[in-house]
Amino acid sequence: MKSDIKLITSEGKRLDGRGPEDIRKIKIEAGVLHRADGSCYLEWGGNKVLVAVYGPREAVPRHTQNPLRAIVQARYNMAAFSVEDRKRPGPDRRSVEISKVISEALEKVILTEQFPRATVNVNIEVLDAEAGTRCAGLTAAGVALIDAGIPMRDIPVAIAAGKINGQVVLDLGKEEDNFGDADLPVAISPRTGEILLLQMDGHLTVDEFNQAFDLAVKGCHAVSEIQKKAVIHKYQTIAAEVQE
Amino acid sequence: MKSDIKLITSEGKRLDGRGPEDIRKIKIEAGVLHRADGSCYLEWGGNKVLVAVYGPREAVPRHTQNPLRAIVQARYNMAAFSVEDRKRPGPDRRSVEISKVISEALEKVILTEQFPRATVNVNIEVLDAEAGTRCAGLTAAGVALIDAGIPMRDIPVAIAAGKINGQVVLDLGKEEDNFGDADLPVAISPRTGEILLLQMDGHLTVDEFNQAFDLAVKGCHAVSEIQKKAVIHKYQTIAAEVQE
Amino acid sequence: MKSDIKLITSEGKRLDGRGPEDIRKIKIEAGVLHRADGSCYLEWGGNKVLVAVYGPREAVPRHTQNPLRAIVQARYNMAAFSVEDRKRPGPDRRSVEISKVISEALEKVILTEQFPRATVNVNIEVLDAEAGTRCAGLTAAGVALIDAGIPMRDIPVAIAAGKINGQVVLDLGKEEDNFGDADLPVAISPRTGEILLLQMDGHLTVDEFNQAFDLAVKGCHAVSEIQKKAVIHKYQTIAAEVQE
Amino acid sequence: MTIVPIIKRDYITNLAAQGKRIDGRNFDHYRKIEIETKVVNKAEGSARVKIGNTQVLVGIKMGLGEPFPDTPNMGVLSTAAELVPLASPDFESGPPREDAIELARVVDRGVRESEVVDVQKLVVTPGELVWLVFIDIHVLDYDGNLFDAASLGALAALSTTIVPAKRFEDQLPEGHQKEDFPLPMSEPPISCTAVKINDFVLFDPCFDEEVIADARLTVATDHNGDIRAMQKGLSGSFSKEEIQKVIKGALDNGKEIRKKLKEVTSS
Amino acid sequence: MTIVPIIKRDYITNLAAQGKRIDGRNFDHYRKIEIETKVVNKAEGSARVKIGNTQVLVGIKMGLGEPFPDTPNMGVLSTAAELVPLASPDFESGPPREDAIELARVVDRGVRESEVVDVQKLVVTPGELVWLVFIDIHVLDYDGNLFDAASLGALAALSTTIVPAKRFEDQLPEGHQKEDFPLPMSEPPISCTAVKINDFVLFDPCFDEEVIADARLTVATDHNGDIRAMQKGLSGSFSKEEIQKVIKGALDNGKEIRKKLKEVTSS
Amino acid sequence: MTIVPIIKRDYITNLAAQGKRIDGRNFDHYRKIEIETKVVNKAEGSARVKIGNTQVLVGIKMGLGEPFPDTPNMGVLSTAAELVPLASPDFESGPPREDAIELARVVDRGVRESEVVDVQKLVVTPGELVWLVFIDIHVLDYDGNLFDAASLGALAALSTTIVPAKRFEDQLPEGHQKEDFPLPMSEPPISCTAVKINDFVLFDPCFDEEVIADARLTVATDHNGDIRAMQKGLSGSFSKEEIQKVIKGALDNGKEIRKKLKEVTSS
Repeated sequence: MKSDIKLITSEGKRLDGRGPEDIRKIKIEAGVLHRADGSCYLEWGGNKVLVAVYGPREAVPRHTQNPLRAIVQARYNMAAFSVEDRKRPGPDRRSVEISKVISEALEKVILTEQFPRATVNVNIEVLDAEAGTRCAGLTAAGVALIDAGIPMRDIPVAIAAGKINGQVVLDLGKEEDNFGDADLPVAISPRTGEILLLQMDGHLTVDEFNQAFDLAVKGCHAVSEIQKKAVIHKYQTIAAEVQE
Repeated sequence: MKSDIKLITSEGKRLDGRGPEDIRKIKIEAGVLHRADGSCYLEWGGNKVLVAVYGPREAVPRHTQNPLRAIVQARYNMAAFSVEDRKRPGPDRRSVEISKVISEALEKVILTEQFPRATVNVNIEVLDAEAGTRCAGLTAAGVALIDAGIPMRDIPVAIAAGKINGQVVLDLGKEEDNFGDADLPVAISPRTGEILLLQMDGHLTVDEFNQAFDLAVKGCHAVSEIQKKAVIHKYQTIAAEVQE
Repeated sequence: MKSDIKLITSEGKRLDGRGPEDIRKIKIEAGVLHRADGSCYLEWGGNKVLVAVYGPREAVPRHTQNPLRAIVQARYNMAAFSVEDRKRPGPDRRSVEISKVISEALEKVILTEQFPRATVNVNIEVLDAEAGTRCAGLTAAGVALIDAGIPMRDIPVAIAAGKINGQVVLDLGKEEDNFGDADLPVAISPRTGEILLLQMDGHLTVDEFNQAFDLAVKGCHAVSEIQKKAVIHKYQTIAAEVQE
Repeated sequence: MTIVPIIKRDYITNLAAQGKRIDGRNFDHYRKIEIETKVVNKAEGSARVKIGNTQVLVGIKMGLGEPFPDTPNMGVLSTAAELVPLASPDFESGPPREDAIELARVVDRGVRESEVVDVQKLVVTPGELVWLVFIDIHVLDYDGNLFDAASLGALAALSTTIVPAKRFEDQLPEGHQKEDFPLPMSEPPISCTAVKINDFVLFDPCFDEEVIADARLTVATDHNGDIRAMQKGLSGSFSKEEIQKVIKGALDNGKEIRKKLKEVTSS
Repeated sequence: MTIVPIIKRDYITNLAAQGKRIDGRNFDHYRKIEIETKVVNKAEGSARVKIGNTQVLVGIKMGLGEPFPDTPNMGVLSTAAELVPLASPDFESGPPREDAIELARVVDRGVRESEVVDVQKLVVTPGELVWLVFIDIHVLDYDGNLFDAASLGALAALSTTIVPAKRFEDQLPEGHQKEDFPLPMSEPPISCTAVKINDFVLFDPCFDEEVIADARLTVATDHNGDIRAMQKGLSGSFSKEEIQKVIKGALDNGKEIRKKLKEVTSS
Repeated sequence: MTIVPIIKRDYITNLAAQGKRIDGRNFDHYRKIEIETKVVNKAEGSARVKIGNTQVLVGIKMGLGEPFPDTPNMGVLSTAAELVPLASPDFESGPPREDAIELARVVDRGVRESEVVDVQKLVVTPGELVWLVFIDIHVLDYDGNLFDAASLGALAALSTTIVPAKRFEDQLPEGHQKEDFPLPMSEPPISCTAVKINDFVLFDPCFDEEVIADARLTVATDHNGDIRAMQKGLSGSFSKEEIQKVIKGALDNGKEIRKKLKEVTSS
């Protein structure tokens, strides 16, 4: 049933006109919120994501504290109006799982050992959802953490590769996600190439997996450049304001 | 649609025979419960309300304590059988909001600064509901607080004014509440005239508001007299028992 | 309606062929789990029950601690697949009540005064349910507590008597429980004969009650022998393993 | 979990050794029982029961709905108890705790198993539409022995319940009874509770007695002198003789309480 | 419960005694208001409102469903507010707390009681099928005065909402309108909020002012200069004169804000 | 959140540096696997899986109900996991925590995405009535590697499930198959998990290894040697080479485990 829908032409043209390795349009802005310690607004194709970082601050209740390092608590939340059929507000099983895998991915790059007993809260709000929100959220979280001045080994970045109509492609769109053959979200630390997040649903041969995996890593590096530009732009704006 | 129903005659006679400024029958009894530190039973038209006060006692958990003053926690609850169609037991959004505005109104008159780190719990149970339960609950709470010996600046008192078929009236009854034009519950401190609670739903011109507001304040003073009689009656009964 | 169904013949033969005082087949195995401090697997007719004991260990949160003795927290839980129509996972009102009466029954025999501020957790999982699960659970809990080395005055044991088609019988089966006249679960301390748990639903004359009660106590003593064999078998196995 | 109030316990047990109780009653006597019915207008039936200072209000609401699949020819009974923070400094708001759940379930079984409400007469269309009876127990003042007060309140409230057929006439099928009618009831069983403190068995415990009690036993008996329900509670034990004593006291007290209930509900 | 920040309070009240506010505004002035609509693609209507640094996003989703039994000829409005932990270090995830509930209920009443949405035009089949309008308030950045920002956001989002009849055409009966159409709206009331600090009445409080405020009053007024809703909050009191002052300020500011709303939503 | 048990970690990593594990296994070896099916009478299918001391029981219940609106021609699969306090001193009763949710979702995706259950054959009346399959995972004893034990338990339980058409014959339409029949299944993918501790990759971690592990990777592979699902966990990272190593080990171990599963479920 899945393969009935034509998602890519024999010339490699996808439903939205992209080629197999093209990434949807990405726009990143750092420091968009007043109260948060750090924040980021990101648009990625039809996705709109807002991230606020609070911390490091003392973890409460106390029994959640780790005496050796900070804990990282990411909370991925979809707004009720972010999807076609209204979603009930509040966490569901899907968002709990995504919060967990994002928390674990971020923990690897944050220098948590500098802040024993503290917590770093990363609040990811999906305002508009159109395939790839967990990668969009993690990518925005990386920028918001920098904006908050949280010490990190690297800025984490994520993108999904996948397979549609038997062909490996980068950055699945909505129909590709729904009717494709496989989805492979990957997050990396771009400086070291370490894999921070990896999930796979669908059906890939080992060769296809390797191909998709390499494509995702390549995509991560491309998105990483956009992240860095957003961070630099923010600092330049601040510098300009200070000079005025 | 609202104005289709005749709620008041041109002579100013309401559905239950009252005139525009008449208050439904009120009966107040203080000290009706054994375990509570203070209590009050109040009937107001078809409303039946029971209030129990506990405190001041140490607030738990500790992080809810205010080191400078007592906190006041009113809890407005409707019995499952108090309304035409059975209500699910437990708090709903309406009762949470009413609990909040009553807590805030009571906090103003209680000498909370005398009891740092303490809590005063005011439990309001609506046993029979027929328009005006929040005012009935707050009025009964005032008497129950006195009965509990909680130091107060004044005995708070409440009543609603409103508009039906274009005419401003006091103390809305059930049909008047459902099909009237506006509802204006007001609580005051009768000694100073300070406004402790004020809400308005519906449609009033500024003149009508002023007229309704003054009527509500007048009504508060009338109800205040009934409160005081209940308190005095309780003390006289105790005095008589002591003398026996 | 209840008496329409023939549950026992005039010769005293029950649906599954048992006589009035016959107990269903019971199989008890101690020490079946690796992580638990003590455990027991019990089959009783069509019932399958697994019990794990943890403790004594410090009770958390601290405000649940009793400074004079350990608290006993039994948790009776039915697996979603243990009944004909799938049960929603998690506690319901029935399991909360059963957990309470089992906790109270166990508290009497455990030497709780030896472990102030501690808790003993008794987790009872019903994997297959077919009448009499609370008695099966309590009986298995007795063995698991011994297996955990919790000091006890006695090994508690339970069984139900009841009335079917006007006749008093021991150890009700499924149809007997659904369509019988009365159900009388009883737990005792077999050394002293003290009654630890007693509930009754249905309709018994005082004479029938006495008859059923005596039968249940007799049944408890019979089940107690099977419990003891399971405990002894466990120790013999350990002893044999040590010698090897 | 509070420390057992040792001084209070000594006082009560010393009195008991002399055959006395703190409020002067005999071991097997009840405090004054007051039953008032029709105390809530919005409810289809209601009763306020006082046993000494303990005070419970029970309201009955009715509605129409589907029967349970396994009992297509029976109306539906549903019992809930709220231990509202009004009634005791130790009760908290929030989801019902195990005490409230046990109370509701014991009252529920008392009503259900005794078949005091004739649920077969509450069927409108078999398998499709039946009357639902909601029994809501509101504990107003807690001075011990909630089981008996709540059971009695439920029975009194049910006995005066009027099925509101007229209000629901739009939902009732053609030709069905559309006049209000009293809830069909048969003889109720009466629930009586005793506690054991050391070796003493005291009926109708007040709060101070209940708090230090070792064990509790509730026995519901009917007008024929038969037993209709039992529930043992707390972490102490009973001997067979003690159970017999509680059954006897439950029969004796039950007779008196049944008489009082009849007076109130038949008036 | 935090200790009242006494130093901050002194600073703000000292300024107020000189007729000043911490951000230089007059007592009855609002911060800069920005309204942006159609900010979310998946929603049927949406708006982002900024009042100073406070930022609220409101999304409207629509669906088909049954009307409430007592209003068979009306569509259904439903309002929920999420104070997501994004917006403030003090907001927590979890079930909505009383602050979020009060916010949602005040916005809801503002929309419902003012009849700004013509719910009678949202009926498909009376008593059976109506349009459901879900108003979801997402607080993104909290620097005071959520009531006004959320109310304004709800109105702006509703004003640009398109009823997605085409997407639901399979569920709509034969002959019913199956082209998308704008949500039928009438003139909206505008909600304005002031707080009282000592004897000073300050409109549109920022976070620092709100935290030390004694009392809060929200007044919604319509284009005729009539009052459509009021809500007093916090544990301080108002005198009658102060209430009059707030009403006057609400009328004045409301006029300006209504103009701004119209500009945005009619464009 | 507990302090990382440094001594235990040192012990395990020192052993690993010598190519050894605490229970004597090779890095890529599994503990003894035992699969027992039909262990619960009331369930339509069931299996108890032991991997070393880890023990999981999976029960399958079936019912009839509506399909999801977007898949009218498919039966419904639903997976839940209970980490009951029986299984570990660290598991608590209450609503499922994130660990239980992740476990259920990973098993669910493994079953759903691999299309091992032929849900198109579970349709009774398209769009109206389909078979519902409830997969309930009960963790009985937790000594590491729950993902593999739960996945294997789910597959074994599903493989022996009998659709209870006879019991539901009253709810099935005229002319529909009313004899029980085996749940239609195709070749299952097998899930294999490894953890990384320092630079060592260890398959089938026991509890002590899992507790100190840096990262975890689960790979499900099918009988063609293709990959059907992956899930990385914990806060450490993997290199590409390490991922390759885990895939290879998953293919090798998967082959063995598939053989064992077939022996058990075809008998």
